[in-house]
Amino acid sequence: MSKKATYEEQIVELENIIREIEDESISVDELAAKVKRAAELIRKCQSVLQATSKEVDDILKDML
Amino acid sequence: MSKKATYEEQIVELENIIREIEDESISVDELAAKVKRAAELIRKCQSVLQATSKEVDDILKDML
Amino acid sequence: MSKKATYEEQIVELENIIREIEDESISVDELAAKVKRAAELIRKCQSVLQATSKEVDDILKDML
Amino acid sequence: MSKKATYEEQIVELENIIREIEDESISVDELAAKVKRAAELIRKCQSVLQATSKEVDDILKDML
Amino acid sequence: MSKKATYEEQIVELENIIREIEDESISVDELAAKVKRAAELIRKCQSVLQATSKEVDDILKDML
Amino acid sequence: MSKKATYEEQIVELENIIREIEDESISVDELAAKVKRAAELIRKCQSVLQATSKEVDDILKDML
Amino acid sequence: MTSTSAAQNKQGDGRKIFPLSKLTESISVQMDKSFPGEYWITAEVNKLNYYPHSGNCHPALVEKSEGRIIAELKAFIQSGRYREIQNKFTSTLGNSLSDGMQILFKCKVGFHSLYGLTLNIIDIEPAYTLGEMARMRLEALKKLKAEGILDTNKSVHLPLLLRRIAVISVETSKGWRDFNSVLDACPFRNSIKLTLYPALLQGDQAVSSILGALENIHIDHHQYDCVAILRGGGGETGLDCYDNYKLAKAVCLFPLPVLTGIGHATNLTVVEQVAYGNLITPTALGRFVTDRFDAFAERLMAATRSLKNLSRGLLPLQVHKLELYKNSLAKVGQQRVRKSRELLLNTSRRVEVIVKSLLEQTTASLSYQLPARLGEAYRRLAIAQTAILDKSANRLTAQATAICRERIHRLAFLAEKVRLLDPAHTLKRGYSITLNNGKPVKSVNDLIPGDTLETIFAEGKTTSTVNTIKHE
Repeated sequence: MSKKATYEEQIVELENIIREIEDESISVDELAAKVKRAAELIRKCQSVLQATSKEVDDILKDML
Repeated sequence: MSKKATYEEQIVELENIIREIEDESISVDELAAKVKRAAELIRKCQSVLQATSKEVDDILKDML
Repeated sequence: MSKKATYEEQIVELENIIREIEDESISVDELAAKVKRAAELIRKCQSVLQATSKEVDDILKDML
Repeated sequence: MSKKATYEEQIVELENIIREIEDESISVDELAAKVKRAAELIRKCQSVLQATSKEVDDILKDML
Repeated sequence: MSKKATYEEQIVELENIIREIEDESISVDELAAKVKRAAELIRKCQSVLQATSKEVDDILKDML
Repeated sequence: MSKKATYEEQIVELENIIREIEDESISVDELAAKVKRAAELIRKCQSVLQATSKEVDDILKDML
Repeated sequence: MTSTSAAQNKQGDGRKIFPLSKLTESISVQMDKSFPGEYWITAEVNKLNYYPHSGNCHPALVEKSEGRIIAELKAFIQSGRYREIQNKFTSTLGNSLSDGMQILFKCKVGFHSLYGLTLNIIDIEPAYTLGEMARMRLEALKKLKAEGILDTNKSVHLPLLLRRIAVISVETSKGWRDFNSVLDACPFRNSIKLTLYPALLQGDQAVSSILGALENIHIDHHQYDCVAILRGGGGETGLDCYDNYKLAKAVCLFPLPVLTGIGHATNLTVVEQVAYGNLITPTALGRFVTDRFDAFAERLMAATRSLKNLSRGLLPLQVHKLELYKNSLAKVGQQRVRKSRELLLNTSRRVEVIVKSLLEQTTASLSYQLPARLGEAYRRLAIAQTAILDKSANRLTAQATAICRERIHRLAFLAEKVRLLDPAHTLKRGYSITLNNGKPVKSVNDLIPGDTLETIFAEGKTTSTVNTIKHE
């Protein structure tokens, strides 16, 4: 977790970006980069979530 | 009982995990681990129950 | 009576165990032990009954 | 003769024992002893009924 | 950003031009050039916005 | 601009001529010449202005 | 003594001397004088003194006060009269005249030379005696009650089994036979021991006879369960002895329960009332004894039966109960395991449900909510920026157009000004310019006559000379 940002950290970053855009405290110049970053974060989180989902499903399948 | 957690202790732990998940006080990062633990606890409890069931049945069979 | 539990005491203990199991005031951990104890009490009571039965029969036989 | 005859007390004792057995107010633990006592009382009372005049005299002599 | 003027810089330049024009401190000789520049800046900013918009839309489209 | 006088310089010259004429500090001999020069300046400025106006209109038309 | 006695003699010393007969005669005369008629007298028959041989009766009469004899007199009842009186008594009282009776009698008092004072009873009123007997019976009961012993014998313990019975009876009596025949039919006859204390059970001697028997029994009373007084075949007469206070008191105070079977009387006698039990007849008394044996035997048999049935019944009941315990133990044990299993299964289902729900929710948040928020935020920002740009464009357009317009206008103004200043314009309206030495003439004072003036017209020039100068 030291090396790789956790899901939660990424969600926090994502939330911050969205809030900045919402507050219009971001310049248009940075905007594209930020949006790109947000997209990247979302993708990363999705993949983490998918992995977790799969893992959980496997565990649950074994369990029942 | 010092070494091995009892059925009741395991049920309590299991309930706590469920409550955490319900409260969403568990992060996605921890989720898989928690679910794994829950599954493990359920499995353990099941095996305790099976053993108990068998023991009880044997006792009752002997008795009748 | 100090050393050996009487039939009546054993019946009371037996009833208590059955009630405890019914009430779920007994944990799964204790269940097998309690059932074992109950079975033992029933066996003991049966043997007391048999002995008493034999004794009573002998007395009545003598009486006629 | 204000004092009751032994057999009178004995038949009352006998009937009390029987009532106790009837009422199930006698425990299994006591049963054999009670039945034994009842049998003894019956024997004694029967002997009073069947005794010859002479025996009656003897019994009475013993009693006084 | 060293090479290419940023959106924000362009907005500043645009504002300056408009203010100059509004102050009537501009000569007829320069007017056409300034207007041309301002129009160019507006176009550029619009295209930055459009580009970013497209980018965001693409990202969102990808994501959904 | 070194070769060709700017619109603004021509306007200044024109205004100076007008002021000289109005001051009557000009001889009748010169007058005709001055008037002639003024007319010439006016013509030049008009053409510059027309060109500029057209250019600006074109730019704005393009822009909107 | 009257001097009219026929048998009197005179002595020399003056003493009068009479023969005995003279005296008795004289007494007789005096008696007849003093007691001329017949009198009704009450007294108690202390002793009847009936002489069967002669049939005469010489009752000794007394009067008592607080138990002491205060008057005593012998009377005489002639045999024929005695028979009449007895008949009346028997029919009225059910009892013959006998010792101890209170009687009301009609008599003649006389004096007989041979027998002395004579009380000749002519009649006796049985109704009075009957009343007296009832009164005495009541008195006896009252007395016993006052002494607090009326129910004493009733409170003595009567054993269940009357195995040793002291019988007061007569061996040859029907009562004794009846009693024995009832007992002989009893299967427990061997257990019953009878001891006969013979006594007279009716008549004058009965009270003392029965009291004597009771005394004898009393000596050995520890050997007996009860006393039975049996009288049978004696008819309805002679029962007044049982009203006797002394006998009744003895019965009351007797340490053994006294049972009576003395036959049927019109009224219950005192003894019957105070005895432990009155069975009326000897047969009934015998049945009373045997019934108690039967009852005891029945109780014992019932107890034996119950003991066998119950003792054998109780244990199978317990065995059955244990069987039930066994079943319920099996039931609750398995039920408990089943329930725990269900609970665990539910728990695992719950885990699945909430985990999936959490993941779905998170996925939704990540895939829809956050991107939507991002898009929305961006759109809002873009719209704001576009608005700024639009505003700038508008401002630019407005201002640039305005500047152009203003410059065109200003140039037009300057052009007009130049046109107006152009002399050609003035000349066309009829004005002309006068020049002196090439310079416009602005004042008449600048001219002197002889100057050559050049006049410029719109269409050409002329030259002229100044002739005169006139000042205004």
